[in-house]
This record gives sequence, C-alpha cells and structure tokens, in this order.
Amino acid sequence: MKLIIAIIKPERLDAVKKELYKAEVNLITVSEVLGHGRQMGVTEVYRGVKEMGNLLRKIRLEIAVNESYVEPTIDAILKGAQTGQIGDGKIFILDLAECIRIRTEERGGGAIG
Amino acid sequence: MKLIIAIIKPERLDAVKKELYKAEVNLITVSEVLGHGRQMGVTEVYRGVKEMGNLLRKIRLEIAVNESYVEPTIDAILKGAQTGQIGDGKIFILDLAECIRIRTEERGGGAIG
Amino acid sequence: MKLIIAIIKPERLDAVKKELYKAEVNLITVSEVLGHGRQMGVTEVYRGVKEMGNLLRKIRLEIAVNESYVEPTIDAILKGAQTGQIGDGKIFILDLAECIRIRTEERGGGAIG
Amino acid sequence: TALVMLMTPGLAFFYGGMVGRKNVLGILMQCFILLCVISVQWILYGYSLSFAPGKGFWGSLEWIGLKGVGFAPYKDYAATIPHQLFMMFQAMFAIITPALMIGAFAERMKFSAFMVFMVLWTTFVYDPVAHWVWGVGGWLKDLGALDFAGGTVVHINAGIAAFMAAIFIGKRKGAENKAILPHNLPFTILGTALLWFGWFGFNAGSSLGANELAVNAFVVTNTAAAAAGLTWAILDWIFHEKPTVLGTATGAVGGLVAITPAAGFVSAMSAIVIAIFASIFSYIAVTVVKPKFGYDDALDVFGVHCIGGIWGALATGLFASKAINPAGADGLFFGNPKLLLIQAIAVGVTIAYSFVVSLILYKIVDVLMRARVSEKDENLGLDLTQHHENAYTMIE
Amino acid sequence: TALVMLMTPGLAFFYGGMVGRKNVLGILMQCFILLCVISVQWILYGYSLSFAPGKGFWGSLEWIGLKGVGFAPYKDYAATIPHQLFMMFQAMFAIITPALMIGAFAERMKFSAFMVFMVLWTTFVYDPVAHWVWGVGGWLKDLGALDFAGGTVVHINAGIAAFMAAIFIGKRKGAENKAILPHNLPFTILGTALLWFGWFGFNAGSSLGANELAVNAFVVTNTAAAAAGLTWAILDWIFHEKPTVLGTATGAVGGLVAITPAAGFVSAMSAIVIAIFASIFSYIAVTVVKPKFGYDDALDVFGVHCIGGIWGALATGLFASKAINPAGADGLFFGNPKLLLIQAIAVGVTIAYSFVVSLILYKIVDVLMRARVSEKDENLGLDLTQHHENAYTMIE
Amino acid sequence: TALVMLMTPGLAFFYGGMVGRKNVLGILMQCFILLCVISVQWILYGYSLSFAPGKGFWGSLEWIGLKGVGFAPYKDYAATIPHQLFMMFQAMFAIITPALMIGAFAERMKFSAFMVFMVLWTTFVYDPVAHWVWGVGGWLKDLGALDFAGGTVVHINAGIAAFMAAIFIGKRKGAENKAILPHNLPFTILGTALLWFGWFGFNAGSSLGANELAVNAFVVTNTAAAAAGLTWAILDWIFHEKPTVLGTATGAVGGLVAITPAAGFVSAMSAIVIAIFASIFSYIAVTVVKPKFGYDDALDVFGVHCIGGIWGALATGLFASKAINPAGADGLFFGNPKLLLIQAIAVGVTIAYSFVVSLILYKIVDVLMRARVSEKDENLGLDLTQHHENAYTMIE
Ligand SMILES: Nc1ncnc2c1ncn2[C@@H]1O[C@H](COP(=O)(O)OP(=O)(O)O)[C@@H](O)[C@H]1O
Ligand SMILES: Nc1ncnc2c1ncn2[C@@H]1O[C@H](COP(=O)(O)OP(=O)(O)O)[C@@H](O)[C@H]1O
Ligand SMILES: Nc1ncnc2c1ncn2[C@@H]1O[C@H](COP(=O)(O)OP(=O)(O)O)[C@@H](O)[C@H]1O
Repeated sequence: MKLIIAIIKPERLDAVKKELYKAEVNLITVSEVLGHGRQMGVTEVYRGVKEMGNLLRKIRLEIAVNESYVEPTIDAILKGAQTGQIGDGKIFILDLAECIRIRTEERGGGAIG
Repeated sequence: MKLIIAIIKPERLDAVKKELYKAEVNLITVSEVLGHGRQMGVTEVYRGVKEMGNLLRKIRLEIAVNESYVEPTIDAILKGAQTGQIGDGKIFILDLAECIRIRTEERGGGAIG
Repeated sequence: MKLIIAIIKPERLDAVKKELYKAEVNLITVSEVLGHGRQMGVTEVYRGVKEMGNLLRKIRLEIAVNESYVEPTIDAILKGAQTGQIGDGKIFILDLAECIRIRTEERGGGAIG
Repeated sequence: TALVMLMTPGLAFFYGGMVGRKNVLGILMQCFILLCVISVQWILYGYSLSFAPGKGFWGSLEWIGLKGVGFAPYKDYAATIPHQLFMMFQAMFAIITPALMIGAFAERMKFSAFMVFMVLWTTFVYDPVAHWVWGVGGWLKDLGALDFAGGTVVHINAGIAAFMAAIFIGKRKGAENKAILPHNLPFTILGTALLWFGWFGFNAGSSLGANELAVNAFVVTNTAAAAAGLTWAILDWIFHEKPTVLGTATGAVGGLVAITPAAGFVSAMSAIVIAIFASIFSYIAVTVVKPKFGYDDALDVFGVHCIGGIWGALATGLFASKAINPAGADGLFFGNPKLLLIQAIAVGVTIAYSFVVSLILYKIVDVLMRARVSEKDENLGLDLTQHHENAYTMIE
Repeated sequence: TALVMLMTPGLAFFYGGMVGRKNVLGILMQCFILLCVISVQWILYGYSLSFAPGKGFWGSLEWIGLKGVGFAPYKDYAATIPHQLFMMFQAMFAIITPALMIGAFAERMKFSAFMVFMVLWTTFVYDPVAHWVWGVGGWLKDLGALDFAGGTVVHINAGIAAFMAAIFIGKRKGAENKAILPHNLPFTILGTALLWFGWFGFNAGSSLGANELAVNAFVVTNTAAAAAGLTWAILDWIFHEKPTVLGTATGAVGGLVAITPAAGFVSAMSAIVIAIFASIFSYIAVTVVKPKFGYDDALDVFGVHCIGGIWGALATGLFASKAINPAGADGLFFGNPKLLLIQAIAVGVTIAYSFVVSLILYKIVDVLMRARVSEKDENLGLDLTQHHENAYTMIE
Repeated sequence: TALVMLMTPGLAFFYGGMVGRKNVLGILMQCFILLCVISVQWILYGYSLSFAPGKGFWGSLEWIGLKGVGFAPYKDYAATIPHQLFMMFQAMFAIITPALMIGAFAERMKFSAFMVFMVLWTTFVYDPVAHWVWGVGGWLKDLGALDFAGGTVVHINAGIAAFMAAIFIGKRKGAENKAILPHNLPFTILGTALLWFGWFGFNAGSSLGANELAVNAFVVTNTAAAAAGLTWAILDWIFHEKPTVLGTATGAVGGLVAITPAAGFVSAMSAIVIAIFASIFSYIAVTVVKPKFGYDDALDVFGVHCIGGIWGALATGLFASKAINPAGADGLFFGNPKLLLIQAIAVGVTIAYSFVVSLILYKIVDVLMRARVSEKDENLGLDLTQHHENAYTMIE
C-alpha cells in the first residue's frame, strides 16, 4: 500500500477530482496549504510596506491506495493538474505500513477502498 | 517508530482525545481537512445552482509513537471515533525513520514522548 | 529521498524560512495545525464556562529532500526554530519512495528540487 | 425608527458569532426570516390584534390590513407622529421579540418547525400581551403598569418562552461535556454595537417625539449599557482572572434590557445602579444557576433577557420618579410602594401566561413535525441540512 | 441622507460575501473607490450635468463646481430642504448606480479599466438619464413618467449596462463547470441589512421632507422587502427542498428594487403584490433564463436589478394611486391606462440608450486597455494582482 | 448623535482588521471598554471638568454627576438643543479620543495597564484640553482658536499621545524584520464605512442644529473623505504599482480627520484641496518618516490623526471663510493672517501639553504595573492572554 501526497494548484482541484473518479479512486482527503517553490509569489503592499509574498495557495491531496492503483492515480493527478507552467506542484509517494477502517476495524488493503 | 495518521469525524475529536490521554498518548497534532469517501455529502444550492457538496469536514490527527504504543494508540482512536456509521474514517500508519525534539535536539524514540 | 515534517512555533516560521534558504532548501509546503504537547495551553472562558484550551497553534512544514540535504535541512530547522523553551516542536523524517514533478513528469531525486 | 430595524440584524450577528461555524447561517436565517414574516403578519393582522382598541384578550380586528390606519396621528398612542409610523415602530418590537428567543434553541431546531412555532407564538403570545400592556383597553395598562419600551412585553415575554423552549428541546449534542466555542467573536461585538445603536431608537423612540423624554431615554440607555458592560467585565476579572470581551458585550446587552422598561422614568444615576445589579443578577443566572439546573439555554436568553427584564420592571417600581416623567409615577424610593406591586403583578402575569401558552404551542408543533433536527443533521450543522448552504468556504 | 451613504458599503458586503476569497477586496475596492470618485465628480460637474435646468441632452453647466448651489432650497427640486442637501442626496444615487454593476463583471475586470469605464459611464449614461427623468427640462419628466426613487434611473439603467458588460467580458474561468461558492455569506447578510436600512433613507428621503409621503415610502419599502424575501425563500423551499439564506437576502433586495419607483405612489397592500411578483420574476431570470442563455452575470445584477426595476416601473403604472400621493397619478388599476404606457416608454428608452452607449464605452475601454485581467491574474485573484493585498491571512 | 456612537465600534473594526488574528479581540475589547468606562466617567465628573464654566485648568466641579445638567438648552454651548443632549454628544468625543490611541500600542499593551492609563489620560489630558478649547472660560477659546469638531482636542491630542506611547512601549516582536499582515481587511473596510457614516454625525452634529452649517459640514465631510481616499489610492498607484484597499481606506480616514476642525468654516472646493494635502502629508509620514525613525506606531495613529489633525487645524487658518460661517473667521487666503497664528498656537500648546503629560502618566503606569505584556504573552497573543478568549475557532 502507498500513501500518495499531491500538492496542486487550487484551480486544478476540480479537474483532478474528475480524473480521479474516472480512475475509480474515490476516497481522498484534501486540505489547503501554502507552498513556496519555483513559482514566484506576488508582492504585497500594506501602507507602503512591501511584503515578499513568497507563499502561494496550494491544495494538498492525501490518497491511500493499493499497489495496483498507484500508477493510475498518478496518471489521473498528472492529467488533471498539469498546465505545463511553473507551480504545477509535486506528487510524493510513501510506503503505507498499515491501513485501518475505523468503522469496521478491518485492516490492510481491504480497508483502503 | 511509527507515524499514525487518523481521519475522523469532527464531533468525535473530544472523545478520541480523551481515549488517547487514557492510553497515555499525550502528544498529538491536529488539523482540519475535507474528505471525500463513502459517506455522501450534502448538496448545496446557491441561487438555484446545485453544487454536489461531496467534501465533508473531517479532522486529521498526526501522532508519532514508539512501536510499543502503536496498538494502544489504534485502540484508543477506534474507541473514541467509532460510531459504526459510514464516514467514521481511517487510520494510516507509516514507518517513521527518525524523530527529533527541536528543543533538546535529542533523536530517536526518546524524542517522541 | 526523505520527507521531512516539522512542527514549529508560529512566530519562528520566518526565522526557519530564512535558515532554510541559507541552506539552499527553497521548496517547502506550509500549513497551520493545532498541537497538543508538553507545553500547556491557555484556559479559555466563555460566559463563565472554563475551557481547557489544550491545543496551541503550530506551523507544520513539509519538505522533501534528497539524502544529501537531510542533515542541512534539519540543522536549518533547529537553528531557526529552537528557543530552548517547551513547545519548540518536533521534526519527523519519513522515507520517500517516489517524487514526481507534475509539470515535467520527471521522477526521483531530480524532481525534488 | 429606522434604527430599530437594525436591531434584528444586530441580534443576528450577536448570536451568530457565538454559535459553531456550521450553524451560523441557521441563526442569521431565523432572524432574517422573522424580519420578513412578522413585517407582513404585522400589517395584515398583528397590529390590529395588538393595538386596535378593545377590552378583550386581543385588540379588535378593525385595523386588519391597516384599514383605517392612516397618516393622521392616533392621539391615544402618539399625538405627534403619523399613525402608520407608530405602527411601523411597533412592528420592529414585534419582530425583535421572537428573534430574541432564537438564542435558546440555537443549533438544533428544525427550520420548518421554527417557522410555524414563531407565527403561532407571535399571534397567541406576543400580540395579546402587547395589547394588555400597551393597547387601548389593555387591562395591565389600565392597572397602571409602566413599561416604557418593552421590558415586560419584549424581554420577559421572550425570555421565559425561550427558557421553556430550551428545556423541552433538550441539550445540544456536545454541550454536555464541553462548551461550544463561539466561532467568530468579532461578529458578536459587531452585533452588540448595532444593538446598542438601535436601542437608542428603541428607547428614545418610545418617547414618541416628546423631546425631553427622548433625551432622558437616550442618556440613561447609554449609561446603563456602559455601566452594565463594565460591571460584567469586572465580575469576570474577579472570578476568572481576566475580563472577557464576550462577557462585556453580554453585560452591555443586559444593561440595555434592564433599562428598557425604565428608560423614560429614571435618572442617569439611577440607571447606573439598575445596570450594576442587572449585570450581577444575569451573571449569577448564567454562571451559577444555569449549570446547576443544567438546562441548555444555548445563548442565555433567559439569563440575560428574562432576568434583566424582570429586574428592570421591578427596578422601575423602585426608581421611577415623577421628576423625570410627570406622565409616569413615583417608585418605592420616591415614596410610592404601590407601583412596585403593580409592576410585580404585570411581571407575574406575563411570566405565567407566556410560559404556559408557549409550552402548549411548542408541544403542538413538536407533535406535528418534531421540533428538533435529527442527530445526523445536528452533527452536520443547520447550515447544510436546513438551508443547503455553507457560511464559509473552507478550501478554494 | 446619511443613511443612503451606508448603502454603498452595504452593497460592497452584499457582493463581497458572494465572491471567492481571493476576489473580495476587488469588490470592496471597486465600491469604495466609486464612493470616492463619484463624490468628487458629482460636485465638480456631475450634479450640474444632471440637474442644472436645461432642455438638452444634459443639464446646463451653470452649476459646475457647485457654483450657485447654496443653502437656500431650490424649489423646483425640493421646496423645504437646502439645495446642497438635495445635491448630496442625489450624489448618493449617482454613486450607488455604477456600484450596482460591479456584480456583473465581478472577479475578472481589470481595475484600471474599471475606473476609466465608470467615470465615462457616469458622465455619458447616468448623468443624462438622470436629467431626462428628474432634471428640470428633462423630457421624460415632462412626459409625466413617475420614478419615485430611481427604479429607472438607478436600477434599470445599471442593470442593463451590467448585462451588457457580463456578456462582453465573458464568463469567469471556473464558472463553466461549477458555481463559484460564496466565501462569506454572513458578510452578504450584513450587506443586505445595511442595504435595507439605507433604503429607508433612499425611499423615504426621496419624499424630500413631505412628511406623509416619507411615512408611506417607509412602510411600503419595509413591506416590499419583507414580502419579497419571504417569497424567494418559499420558491427555494419548493424547488430546492430548503429555503436558503442567500435566496432570502436576494429576494429582499429584489423587493427593495421593485418598490423603489413606486414607493411614493402605492399602498402597503399593493406593495405586497408588487414584491411577490418581483421575487417570482427575478427568480425565473436568475435560475432559468441565465443558465439557459449562459451569460455569466456573476452576481445577478441583471436578474435582480434590471428585471426588478422594470417590473417596479411598470407596476407603478398599474398600482399608483392619487389617494396615496395627489402629486402623483393614477395607475391602470385605478382607471388610468395612460400612465402605464408612459412608464413603458421611459423603461424602453432607458434600456435602449443605456445598453447601446454602455456598449460603446465598454468597447472603447476594452480596445484601449483590455477590460479583462489575464488568465494568470484571474487564477491568482484580483486582490493580489490588482491591489497587492490579501483579504485574510491564511497562516500566522 | 447616535451616529457618533457608532464611530467607536467603527474604529474598533478599522483597527481590528489590521492586527494579527491573535490580537483582534484585544483591539475590540479596548475600544469597547472605553465606550463603557468613559461613558460613566463622563457623567460622573468628566463632563464637569471639561465644560462646567471656569477660568482654570479644568472646568469647575459644579456639574459633577450631571447636577444641574437638565433638558433646558445651555445657551453658551447650544442654544437650541437640550443640555443633556449636548453632554451626550460631547461624551462620544471623549470616548473616541482615547480609543484612537489604541492603534499605536496595539498587540502589546497589558489590559490592566491600559485601563489605568486611559482613565488617567482622559482626566488629566483630554478633559483640560477640551476645556481650554471648547469650555466657557477656556483660554484657547478666548484666544479665538477655531476647532469645529475636534481637530485639536481629539486628533492632535490623541495622535501625539499615541506617538509617545508607541515610542516608549517599544516595537512589537516580529515587527522588526517584517510587516504584521492585516488578518481581515474586510473588517477594516467595514470600520471605515462606519467611521465615515458616524463622522457625518460628528461634524454635522457639531453645528449643534444650525441648519445651514450642518449641511455645509455634511457636504465638506463627504467631499474630503472622498478626495483624500482617492489621493492615497493614486499615490499607491504611483509608488507601488497598484492602488491598495487599505491605503484608500486610510486616506479617507485621513481626509475625515483633516476636515474635522474646518468642517464648519470652509467650502467644498477648499475641502478638496485640504483633503489632497492631508493624504500627501500622511502618506509621507507613514511610508517615509516612520520607517526612517523606526518607531513602531503599529496602526499609524500619529501619521494619520496627528499629522492630519495638525494640517487640518492650520488649513482652517488658511481656508476659513466668513462667507461660510459668519460666526467663524477669515483665514489667511481670505486676508486674515492672524487666525493662522492663533491656530498654530493652539496646535503647539496641545502638542506640548499632551506629549509631556501623557508621557508622565505613561511612566507612572509603567513603573506601577509594567505597561507591556511579557514576551511569552505577546507570542500567544492578547486575546488568549489578556481576555482568555479566541476570536475565531480554528477547528470545529
Ligand atoms: N521538495 C518539496 N518539498 C515540499 N513541497 C514542495 C517541494 N517541491 C515543491 N513543493 C510544493 O509544490 C509547489 C509547486 O512547486 P513549484 O516549484 O512552484 O512548481 P514546479 O514544481 O512546477 O517547479 C510548491 O509551492 C510547494 O508547495
Ligand atoms: N483511501 C483513502 N485515502 C485518503 N483518505 C481516505 C481514504 N479512505 C477514507 N479516507 C478519508 O476518510 C473519510 C471517511 O471515509 P468514508 O469512506 O466516508 O467512511 P468509511 O471508511 O467508514 O466508509 C473520508 O472522508 C476521507 O477523508
Ligand atoms: N509524538 C508527537 N506526535 C505528533 N505531534 C507531536 C508529537 N510530539 C510533539 N508534537 C507536536 O509538537 C508540538 C510541540 O511539542 P511540545 O511537547 O509542546 O514541545 P517539546 O517537544 O519542546 O516538549 C506539539 O504541540 C505537537 O503539535
């Protein structure tokens, strides 16, 4: 099992979700983060004080999947999130040692979906 | 060492915290996330435009523990979070390669608690 | 590759960022979390009802780096975040199985920076 | 008069800031819809039931649909202002009163049930009581009870009905083990400011033009709010180490409530005394009595409005002075015990009547359609389940 | 008069709460800057263009820089209040009108282009139309068209121009596949409350002191807002299972719009009827017509203000009654079909003129400086890209 | 008068939106508690100290507890309105003045110290200065200094004291390396709107009924706010590529400040000129002077209110014209240099007195109880540490 973490542009979220559903990846956890990367932020000005706004709004996806779903999930995210412009974000993949469904207490691959 | 990530229902947070303290797991990090799972969201309507609200508020717990604490922690979360209804959430367990306490710079299992 | 997760005090964020840039770690993802640890929270009172505010605002950093950058990154975080007082936070290090840059689809170490 | 209209939105934010993030729209909607519904009810028949001359339970029906309510002043109510303006002014009272109750059953009442209950309540509780106290031929009025701007009709009336509702609808889930934290206190302060502002219209306006009275009402209203807010802050300071913003705001509102029936009859100095005790009594009701008896009056409508209203009505019996308002009467401290008795009667009658009838109406509604939302809906919040909306976007 | 000033901030929050978190300052800024710019434009030359006597396209220039506009009442406009006060009162109308349009091209118009467009629009569209309908020598006025508080001049005028802008600036990115969720509905309610409150000044004030008229305007304004809000809530209830807060607020505003031209001429009962249909028509425009034709009138300026304004203007032709305002005229239902025709003409002329000229001005601006922001800026939001600010801090 | 009461909450949100999320309640509470404390202080003895006739440092004590302050107008202050109403009106000035200072030491002053300092300051600084400028027997008044609505007494007075406090309480932690971002700019806009609205009461009300004057004050107030807001927006546009919302709001407030002392004496055209320079001077003070000298006047009380107030007072000496207000005087541009001198004296005296005495009071408080919170508390924020509350829930 793997835990896939993806950082994407906010305006791509809907597209990514659509692609994920197509790939039958229906269970995801989403949160809002600030990211600093290659993409330059926008300077902010408050009463003449310049503020290098180097953090940009991004969306963070957390998706636990079984091995067989890893590549399809990655493809879906790429399809939905890629604009080709700087700031598209990253996908991080971690090994998932265990997964438990709280409702049923079942463990392992079966608990993921 | 393991890093335990749990996604639970917001209204269960207090119960889960209580159980964790009972199990002597006192150090946790909490954040608010949106989750899409089996549980159906509520449709929203804005000036007649329907919006399939398929994301529900969930709470995300992050708990780093030593091996010996893994099971007790899981049990505590299950005890506190389980309602038996869809949407109860999941527990994800990752291997934790290293843990450092910033204040003392000590590393490894000792830094966790 | 490693995924470094750091929980720090909000007021240290600027310092930590500065140190990270010095160490040439430029890509980070930041989010706001609540933490419960050794540091005691502040009691809140609403119309006479006491509320043990045991959760404190913390900042969560997520940084993916190649092996060679692990120690420099840790040092930078320690330099920036350490005040010596309780509540300084923790650093968690996970093995990163894979990393993909969405824009270019390149994988592995090259995709991290 | 326009000022008074702002009180309902003010109340909406005062309450809205105190509830959870998932229930704020529920509060705003309930206040807002009352502004709509009662405005219409009032001109259709409410005003007639309350103010059309008549010795009975209600006023007569001759003013239905504003028939015969024109621009010429109606001297028995206000000799100097157009009758329709007086009608509008009273409409705002009829709107704010049921709105006050919202705080008691906040975060758990079904919207449909709420609507039905409120229309019934306004018709069968507010309108008659208003008639008794203010209407031509109203028996409490004839008895000589003084209620300058609605201490009895508005605050006690709403407060006791709210108390009833809080008890019978039951505790909020999650209210057992812990407090539900206010999701946006600045909104509560904003609401308090609008209430304070509107209250000037409420009290000063109740002098219906009589210039000096209006000024006195204006002065004592401001003084009472200030003194009561300060008192609560100090009480918090003493018993909880720090003065809280919510407490100060609550105190100020309590002071406004307490001065309402007295505004036209007491001096600024008396106002300070009235305000200080208003805060003390409310403070005890909210922080001692409520936990002790364990009813979940979510936003303390009973503790602040009912207690404050009762105290204010009785205080009028104590501090009223002909020196301030010749048309009024002297209170106990000015050598006239009788007034205090009359005030007590008015209070007692209102409490008894309002509690019983409200309870009956509530039970009817509860039987017909269940007044409380399902547990599942309560967990998801009223905003999503009752109005299909989210107050705030969480991610964008 | 001061009340009316609050309407622009009210509108700012009404709109601001409905847009995305990254564009709220864009809305607030556009409203706020109009308050600044038009206030100045008005005293410099706007007032003269609109109200200085003159039979032409515009008023004459003799009142430029308020020359000759003193404290003595100018009897042709207001016999009882100082001329400068009348001027200020009208200034608020001239400010709110362009501000209404902001909702149509929200979240995508370049600020610089916005500024230029608005100054041109006020000069070449608002000022003349205001002159025709209200100015001494205005031909629609001479024709006998009734517009009590700006249904034609303000709402139809702004609504149709907004419609044009929405079409030609194009859809918002992301508006195609989904709705853009309101980021802060409590702000929208706050704005609605301030609008409602200010509208009293707007309508009641338009009676320019004549006491009875003011009272009537006050009553019908409140009644219309209430009835329309309630109607929309019910429509939502029927077609979408639950009454929504946004809908109720929208309905209330629609009711205020519809009653604006009629406020001084109709009774409270007529107001209820007018309000109910206002909500129904707007509801259809917003939930049926708009999706059908697929223009992206982001915050429904056309659906609410233009439709509401048209209906209100025609309704005045139907429900107006000399019994309410001898200075007015009787409408169709009171045996005078002619008025309805005149109203229709006034409406038609305004629509035609405003649409065409607004379009020309828009095209000029678009050619000169591109009216719309770049896609990149639209994604980042107007707050950051047009004003270098964030409305809220995300982490601290 | 009621309008003026709204200014303090308005200020609370104007400031509250600019601070960090963890300190917003601190701001709201400080404003709110002043509304409470000074309201009481004023009727107890403040009004007497300021306005009871007397040639001395303070007014006499004969009006303590409002003794002898009745409904009959007191002709030396206001011939047409009840004395108590005048008293209330002045009370609002006495409340807003210390409230203005809050911006300077925002996010770091201990609440207890704040309370003590403010009561002392109002008693020993505000009351005497008010007496000198406005009180019967006040020596600056006898000198012929013009201060229509408090440019000297309110804005310079508060501005310079704030300046002192900002210097001696020291910089905010975290203010060294970076700006502290405003946590909720919409609140700041809301506050600005309420201030603008209330200011009408502030300035127009200061004419104390004299109709024409009120109208003039109303017109110039609106004009000045608008012109100054626009100016600041343009300055931002020039020097920082984009016009900012915060800047526009700041400019508008600056314009309101500058016009305050002049409102009753200058024309609308003069108001535009005054406003433009007000923005320019404040802009320089805030963006050039402050960083240069490095004092941490957190929310620019000095830059906006003191500078604006000084300019306004002097501008009155330049632009005042008997044509506007016969009871006033002619300024330099109308051939009377003497007035400018007198204004300069009044300004100088106020600055000197206020700075010195405020400093002494501050030092006393600082020695007695440390004015500043501990570093730990500053990190946690004033909301939690001073009031045991959180403004917003972070997770629910
Ligand atoms: N090594 C990393 N560790 C943590 N977050 C990262 C890392 N690299 C990128 N990110 C996240 O991805 C976002 C986009 O990265 P950026 O470099 O701007 O785009 P691109 O990857 O296309 O060059 C960043 O804002 C940051 O939040
Ligand atoms: N595979 C997964 N990856 C990421 N998050 C998940 C996954 N499965 C469940 N979740 C999270 O858990 C929440 C509850 O899951 P859900 O399927 O609704 O309940 P249940 O597990 O009881 O069927 C979801 O809203 C989502 O946030
Ligand atoms: N084992 C853990 N798992 C998850 N989060 C932790 C853990 N230990 C510490 N944290 C986070 O770090 C923060 C600081 O920890 P704390 O114990 O207060 O400081 P210190 O580590 O200096 O004693 C906590 O608020 C919590 O958010």
